[in-house]
Amino acid sequence: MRITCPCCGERDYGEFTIYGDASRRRPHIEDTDFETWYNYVYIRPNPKGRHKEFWHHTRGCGQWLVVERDTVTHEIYDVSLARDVVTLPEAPGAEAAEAK
Amino acid sequence: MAGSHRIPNGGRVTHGASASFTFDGKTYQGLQGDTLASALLANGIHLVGRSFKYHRPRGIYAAGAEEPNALVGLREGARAEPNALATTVELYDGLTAKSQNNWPSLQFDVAEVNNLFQRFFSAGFYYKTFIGPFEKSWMWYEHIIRKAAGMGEATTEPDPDHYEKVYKFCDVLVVGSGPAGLSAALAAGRAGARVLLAEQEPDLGGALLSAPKGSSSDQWLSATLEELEKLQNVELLPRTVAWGAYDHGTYTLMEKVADHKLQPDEHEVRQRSIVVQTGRVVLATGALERPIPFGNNDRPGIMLAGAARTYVNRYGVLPGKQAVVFTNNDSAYQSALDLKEAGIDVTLVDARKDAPAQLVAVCKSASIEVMSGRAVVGANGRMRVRSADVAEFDAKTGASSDVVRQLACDLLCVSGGWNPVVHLSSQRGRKPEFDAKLAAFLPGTPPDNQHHAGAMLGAFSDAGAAQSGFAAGAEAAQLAGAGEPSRALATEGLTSADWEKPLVPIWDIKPGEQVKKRKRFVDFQHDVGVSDVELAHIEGYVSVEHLKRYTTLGMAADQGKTSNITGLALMAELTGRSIPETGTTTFRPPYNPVSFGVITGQETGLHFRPLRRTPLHDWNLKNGAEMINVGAWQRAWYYPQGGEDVDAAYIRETTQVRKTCGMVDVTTLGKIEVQGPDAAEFLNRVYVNGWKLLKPGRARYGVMLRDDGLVFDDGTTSRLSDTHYFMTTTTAEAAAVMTHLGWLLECCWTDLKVHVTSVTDQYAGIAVAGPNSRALLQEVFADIDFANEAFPFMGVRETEYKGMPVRVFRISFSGELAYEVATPSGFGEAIWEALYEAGKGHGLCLYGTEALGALRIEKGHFAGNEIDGRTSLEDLGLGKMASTKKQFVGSVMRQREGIQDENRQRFVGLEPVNPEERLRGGALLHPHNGPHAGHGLGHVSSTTYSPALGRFIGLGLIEGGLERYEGQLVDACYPLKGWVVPCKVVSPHFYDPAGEKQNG
Amino acid sequence: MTHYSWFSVFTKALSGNKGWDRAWRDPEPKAAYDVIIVGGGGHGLATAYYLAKEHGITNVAVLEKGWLGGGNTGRNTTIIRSNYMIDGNTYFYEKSLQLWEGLSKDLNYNAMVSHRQIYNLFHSPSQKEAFAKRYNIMRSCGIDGEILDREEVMKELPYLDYSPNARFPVYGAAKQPRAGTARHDAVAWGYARGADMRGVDLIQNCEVTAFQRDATGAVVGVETTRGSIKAKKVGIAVAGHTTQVAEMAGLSLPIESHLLQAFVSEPYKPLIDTVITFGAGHFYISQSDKGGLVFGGDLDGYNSFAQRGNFHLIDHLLPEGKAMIPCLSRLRFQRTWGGIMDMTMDGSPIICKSPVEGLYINGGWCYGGFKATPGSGWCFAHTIANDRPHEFNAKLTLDRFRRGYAIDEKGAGPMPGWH
Amino acid sequence: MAEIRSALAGIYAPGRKGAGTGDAEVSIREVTGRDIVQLAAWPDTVDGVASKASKPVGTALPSDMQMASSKGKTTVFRTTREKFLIVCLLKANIGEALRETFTPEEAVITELGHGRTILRVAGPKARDVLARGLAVDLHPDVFTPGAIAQSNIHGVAALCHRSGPDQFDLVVPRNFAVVIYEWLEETAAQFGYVVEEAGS
Ligand SMILES: Cc1cc2nc3c(=O)[nH]c(=O)nc-3n(C[C@H](O)[C@H](O)[C@H](O)COP(=O)(O)OP(=O)(O)OC[C@H]3O[C@@H](n4cnc5c(N)ncnc54)[C@H](O)[C@@H]3O)c2cc1C
Ligand SMILES: NC(=O)c1ccc[n+]([C@@H]2O[C@H](COP(=O)([O-])OP(=O)(O)OC[C@H]3O[C@@H](n4cnc5c(N)ncnc54)[C@H](O)[C@@H]3O)[C@@H](O)[C@H]2O)c1
Ligand SMILES: Cc1cc2nc3c(=O)[nH]c(=O)nc-3n(C[C@H](O)[C@H](O)[C@H](O)COP(=O)(O)O)c2cc1C
Ligand SMILES: [Zn+2]
Repeated sequence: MRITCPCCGERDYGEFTIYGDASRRRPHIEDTDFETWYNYVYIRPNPKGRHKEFWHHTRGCGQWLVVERDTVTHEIYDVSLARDVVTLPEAPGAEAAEAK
Repeated sequence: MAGSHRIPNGGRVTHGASASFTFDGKTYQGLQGDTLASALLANGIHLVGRSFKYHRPRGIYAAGAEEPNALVGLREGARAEPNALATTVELYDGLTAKSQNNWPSLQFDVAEVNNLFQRFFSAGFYYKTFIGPFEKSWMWYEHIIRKAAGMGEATTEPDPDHYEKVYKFCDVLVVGSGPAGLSAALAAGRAGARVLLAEQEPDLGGALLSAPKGSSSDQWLSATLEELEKLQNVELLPRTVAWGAYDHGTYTLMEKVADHKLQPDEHEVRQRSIVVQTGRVVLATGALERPIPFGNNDRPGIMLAGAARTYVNRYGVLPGKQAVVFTNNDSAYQSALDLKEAGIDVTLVDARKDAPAQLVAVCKSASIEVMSGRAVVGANGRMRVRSADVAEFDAKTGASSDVVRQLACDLLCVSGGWNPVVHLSSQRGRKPEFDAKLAAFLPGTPPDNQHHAGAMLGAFSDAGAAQSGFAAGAEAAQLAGAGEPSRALATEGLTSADWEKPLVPIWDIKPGEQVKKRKRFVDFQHDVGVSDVELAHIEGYVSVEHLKRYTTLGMAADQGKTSNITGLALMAELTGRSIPETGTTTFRPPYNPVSFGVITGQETGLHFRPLRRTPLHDWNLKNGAEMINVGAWQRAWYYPQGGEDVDAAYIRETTQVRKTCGMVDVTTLGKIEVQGPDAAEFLNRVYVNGWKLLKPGRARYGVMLRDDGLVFDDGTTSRLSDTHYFMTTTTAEAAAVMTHLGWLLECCWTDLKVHVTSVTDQYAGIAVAGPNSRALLQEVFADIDFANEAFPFMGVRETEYKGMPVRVFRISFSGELAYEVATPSGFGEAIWEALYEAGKGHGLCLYGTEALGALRIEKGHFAGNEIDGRTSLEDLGLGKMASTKKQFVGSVMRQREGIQDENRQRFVGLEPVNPEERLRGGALLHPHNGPHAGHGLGHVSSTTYSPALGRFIGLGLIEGGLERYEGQLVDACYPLKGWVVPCKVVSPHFYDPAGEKQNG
Repeated sequence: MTHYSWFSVFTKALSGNKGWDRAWRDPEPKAAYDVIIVGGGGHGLATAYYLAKEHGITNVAVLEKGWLGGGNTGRNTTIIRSNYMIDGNTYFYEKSLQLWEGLSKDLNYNAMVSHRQIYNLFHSPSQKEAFAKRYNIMRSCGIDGEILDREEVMKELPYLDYSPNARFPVYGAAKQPRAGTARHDAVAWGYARGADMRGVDLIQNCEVTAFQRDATGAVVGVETTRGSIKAKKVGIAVAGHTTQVAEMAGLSLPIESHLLQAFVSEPYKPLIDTVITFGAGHFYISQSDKGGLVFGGDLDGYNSFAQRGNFHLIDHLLPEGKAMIPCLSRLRFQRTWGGIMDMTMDGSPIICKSPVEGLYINGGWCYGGFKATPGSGWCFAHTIANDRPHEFNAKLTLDRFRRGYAIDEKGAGPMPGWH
Repeated sequence: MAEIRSALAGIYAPGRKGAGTGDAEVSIREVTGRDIVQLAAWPDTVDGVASKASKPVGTALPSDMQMASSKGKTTVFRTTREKFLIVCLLKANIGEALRETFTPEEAVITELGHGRTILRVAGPKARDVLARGLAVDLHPDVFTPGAIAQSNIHGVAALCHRSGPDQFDLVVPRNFAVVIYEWLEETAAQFGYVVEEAGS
């Protein structure tokens, strides 16, 4: 398998380490809701098909990527620097506050 | 002459360059250019081995990698190589080979009795037998069965040869060097693409090499090779098999660099693993001839028609004097004619009623008798075919008559049609598609970056193959970004004759009523016959996958190259399903078997995994340290004096540290620079305790949790400036922590401005511990005031020693007054030596990891044995450390009932009731005086002899911890050795619990 | 149905091997069953077998989307053992090993259960302590186990690398004598034949595509590629596809699907009489009765449903084999393949009633489910028949993750690819 | 300045070795006397930092992660989008200069000179040697002079810089330097090689 790091170019996947599903967003550090954390820590979508995942270019530039890959064909659709695509969660209560 | 059956000056071998070799201890002569198989045939030897299950005599059946029978034991001693294919072993002077799977000899093999009982040893018979009488009876039978199974014998000696791996990159990879492959390489080469061509054989040319020497195709071949060799952008790799096709254009190749020599030259590898990354691939892997099952179709002297032709034309060998050629298609006529031309008597038996008229006429004029509408229904002879039983045959119904003629022969050639070599396409998950006209599976639409050409697509003429190859090569080059071929393909010299008459598919020759029933083999190597397929059918193992596994069809080392298609076609016939409905089994890497050695390459011996050395490694070795592996590192375990063993040494070292002082290499601890405006906030989130108030120049102990709320790692982190922290981690988790921090910063908290950089390689770490450490450091680093008030516990100071920067941390793992010195790695040895020299006046000793462990156990510090990924803060007695004023990684999940459960096992100290009695790590804690059953109350995690206490002590985890068990007796049980050591549960802080020493 | 024995083999052979019965029937699915098991791997087949044998429930169908035993049951490295230390696993796997011991006789099908021992090599004193703990727990729970020092290992496994060239010298080994291997296909076929004999319908080429639910949300049947079928209870045992099938019932499980490769060498005369695991990496090996060296290692490293591995793993794994057993160098592997592993967040399995009424879950086997086959079928049958777990699988619940009672043998935490 | 002990001090052995006797086709040399400093900016400051740093560094900083910028004995690699690795002569004291130039709000500076060893592999067969451990296309049309790749070499994470037409500089972690050096010697043996005196 080959992954094209946006910075280093195309490399063998042995240079990279997968760090799991990237479709979930890490809850805000101040979020203390148990369900939110339980789902985040233990439940992953595990799709048969397109899958977004974090990969670390461990033996290359050391940067973190979000790779969109097919879990059946292993085809890679997209690779981005994680920094560019992850979005931050809102602080807990922010939504509620806004609603009020 | 090199062999009695050699055609004078015949073939493409080098006459005059003779090579002597032995087979089963007897010496023979062959020629350079021979394979072991051709050299054996040149000496009139057909019988070369015994079959897997029935121990039937077997000969040479093919002329290439598809050979199912001629497996031999090659070379001797440490270089012994079992199961070598005689048909692909290049002959060299001094070659030694022996036959396999027979006792006492190849000629007389006792186990051939199995053959007499073969109908009892039918497919899957072992599933129905050897069941009783007792529950474990199989253990007894297995012993005997295993001995009988297996083929060649492996050496148990280490391999003296070397291997390597090389990475190659190209635009177009061409696999196969027949007319199709060469033309593909030519097209891509002429288009300016970077081309690699891999051919498993030593010579390039593929099927062209099987044409008679001097054929018109020879000119085409030499002109083509000449041009290819001149092209700078084309690399030709003979002796190189492409064995695997992987995701995204990765192809794995194996080059036999020195297998054709007695042994590799100096500095030469035996084999080379080539990992190719390519833009496009042209597969031109040709087609393999397939057998036809008839009675005793496995006897020595029976071979594929194309193989016989190859032996005659390429190797100049007469595989017999009197041949019968049995075919269902046109291709075997060429073989018949070439055999005849070489002086072999030939009779041709064509199963088709309407044999191709023109070819028949040519045969006639060459005095070859052609019998059409006939089939060979059985072969006679045991060690060598003697005659063929021929019967009338109706290809439509498959019915055959009584034997109408018995043709004497010592060579029986068979052609059942051609199976395109679709492996590398199918490995990519593309199911092959059945072509009814050819009665063969074609590769189907090429998967991902592949192109297919030549006989692999059913193009069976030389010119047709070349044209399809050229077109594929041109297209591949273009898609890879190169231009167009500078010139078109010339096919002068290549024949373009296609088959005159279509083949009639024949999967089995069922003998007529009156004909002797003899086993008809489908898979020679695994002794699978038509009757086994029938049995599988009767018993309901009708899916091809069940058929394969129940009968082991296609599961031998040849992976069914000659047998798979026939087997599944037979099952299709039996079930009444079509062949495409029945389908093939899955093609998997490798195409040919591949050695462990070649994949291992240079990653062997001490280079198996990279060894990590601290800057003090050389010094430690020079000064007699015993080293120990710790992850990738080697660390000083202990420094023996006068023949001490580890126990004596660590007790002495530990004692000395507590008495005066000692010094240990702690470079392996993970070291991470945490820098940036948000560094304090970041640490506050990753550690359970607070970090914002820590002042520059101070250090603090911290613990990190995983997301699930269990302890991840711990260490001391110092604040060097407002925005700069220096973190240390445990040796074991250093990389994991670094990765985790990076992930949090780059994938989660992208709003934090923090950089983490591993500086484990940048600094050497030296710990100096013991009551004299202050005086020693004061002497060496005179600029720093080491007085307790000036430089308190958890303080950090910087200075220089003779121009070398040094950072001193007052931290302690041993419970003693202690310091850690960090200095840039290149100065590590100099600083260490300065301390060592000065230390002589302070009673300094060197200590290793064993004493380091003893000291921390005495002090009651937990380490990797306790932080094993299952412990919580509370388990380690650190519940109070967790800040309640902030959230941190794991703060929510650690609240779960299972993590807070009071019955969890918690960290305690253990004292054997008898202080002399040794505690062992890994012992279980059970109630005192029993019962000693079940999972126990806990376990002993770390143990040592404590010189300070004059007794053995231990650390452990026990249900409910000190609260429940303090002062009580439990038994540390080690049922593996029957040891039971009663101990008292005590506080883990054995040594200086108030911390007066480290703080004083 | 013919009883298998030397006698039957002999007599049938005399009549040209024509008189054998089918090992199992090929029935059309009925409209309704008491119990449907989704997945015709070892676990599904064993469950059906024990439902019939132990609980008298015979109106059962096993629905298999492909061919029986074609999932991980047909592609694993066949190691059976019961050397687990965490409560919840220990007795469960031991129960399974005990069932293995009598399996061939019980099934009247030779599953070639070979108690050829397993050696877990260790390469440092601290690794030794970790193994000592594990094996002491086993012994304390009545399970066999031994610990050997380097000299003892040298005697028993003379072909390992004891030279000064060894990067990670062998320090010793833990050994379970009753551990070993079994013939994987025979296990599936034996259970299939046994279940079929007791009336269970084994339906191949029948993929479950949805669940039928009643008004309360309870599962009352399945939709399949061969029509809809009603059932009072549905158990799923689909290994790598567990999350896919559970999703059809609206359940999200703490499981990810990963790829594991396995390898077989050319056949050789007996070289390795036992099962050996390398402690300085992730390599294990045994030799099949046919002579092939069967070996494997770590996951390929990423989520996958492909049953097709990659080269990097091979490149990383084979050096481990040679490091452990130098004489493997000149031997050759002849086939590689892959399976889809149902990896849980703690590396331990799940056998329980699901939160959805009528639906039962058996999954999360990671790479250790072959050895569990008899025990898993036995416990799953018990759970389905009685609507509550047996003591052996009482801790293998789904809610242990939520509640914080992970059964984490490795201590790797909630990273499914790391177990 | 105190002497820096090379990670290879224990095993480095100059001389002509390996196959053949004539001119060796590969040379290996440890490049010493270099300082290595990491300059790490933030996403919103990196452009400004890059241009501002060119003065103290003495050369423009690369905009491309796959191409180094060099001037004299100073070479700069861009190792991530926000990080630069500056390799220059020891006496340049570049770390100090950078710390004076930038506040932590702009960029942070980390000393790495002792943590890396630089090995120069040169000669007509240098590429063939590296191709045996480095899974990167080193074809001169693709990996042109100046190109860099951070990758694995014989199992060690390292940086490879084509510092000349037939010359590659490997920047390897110090604690693995011996492994790489041993591997280079073993691999180059088939071509014949010379280990040159270490030097600047
Ligand atoms: C390479 C490898 C090595 C291994 N080594 C070992 C080992 O040494 N020891 C050990 O104990 N374990 C090992 N394992 C694990 C072991 O193989 C599995 O855990 C075990 O076989 C799982 O059995 P099962 O019956 O649950 O699953 P499977 O055998 O996979 O059966 C599940 C079945 O469900 C079917 N299915 C899926 N979806 C549907 C649907 N929608 N409808 C109908 N049917 C469906 C599948 O087709 C499949 O046949 C290994 C696994 C692999 C891949
Ligand atoms: N007369 C017939 O009916 C008939 C039938 C079949 C083939 N042929 C002949 O076959 C030729 C077809 O040409 P072609 O080029 O397609 O096939 P070819 O058989 O000439 O060449 C294929 C080559 O690929 C090599 N190869 C196969 N798999 C390989 C692998 N994995 N790695 C490395 N090498 C591998 C083989 O060793 C062989 O040399 C023509 O000469 C044609 O006459 C004729
Ligand atoms: C224990 C075991 C032993 C095997 N031995 C062989 C063997 O000797 N020859 C062979 O070709 N395949 C062998 N296989 C592999 C199968 O051919 C096949 O690859 C595997 O069952 C996966 O199926 P698939 O490749 O059809 O997907 C073996 C598989 C297992 C699990
Ligand atoms: Zn990268």
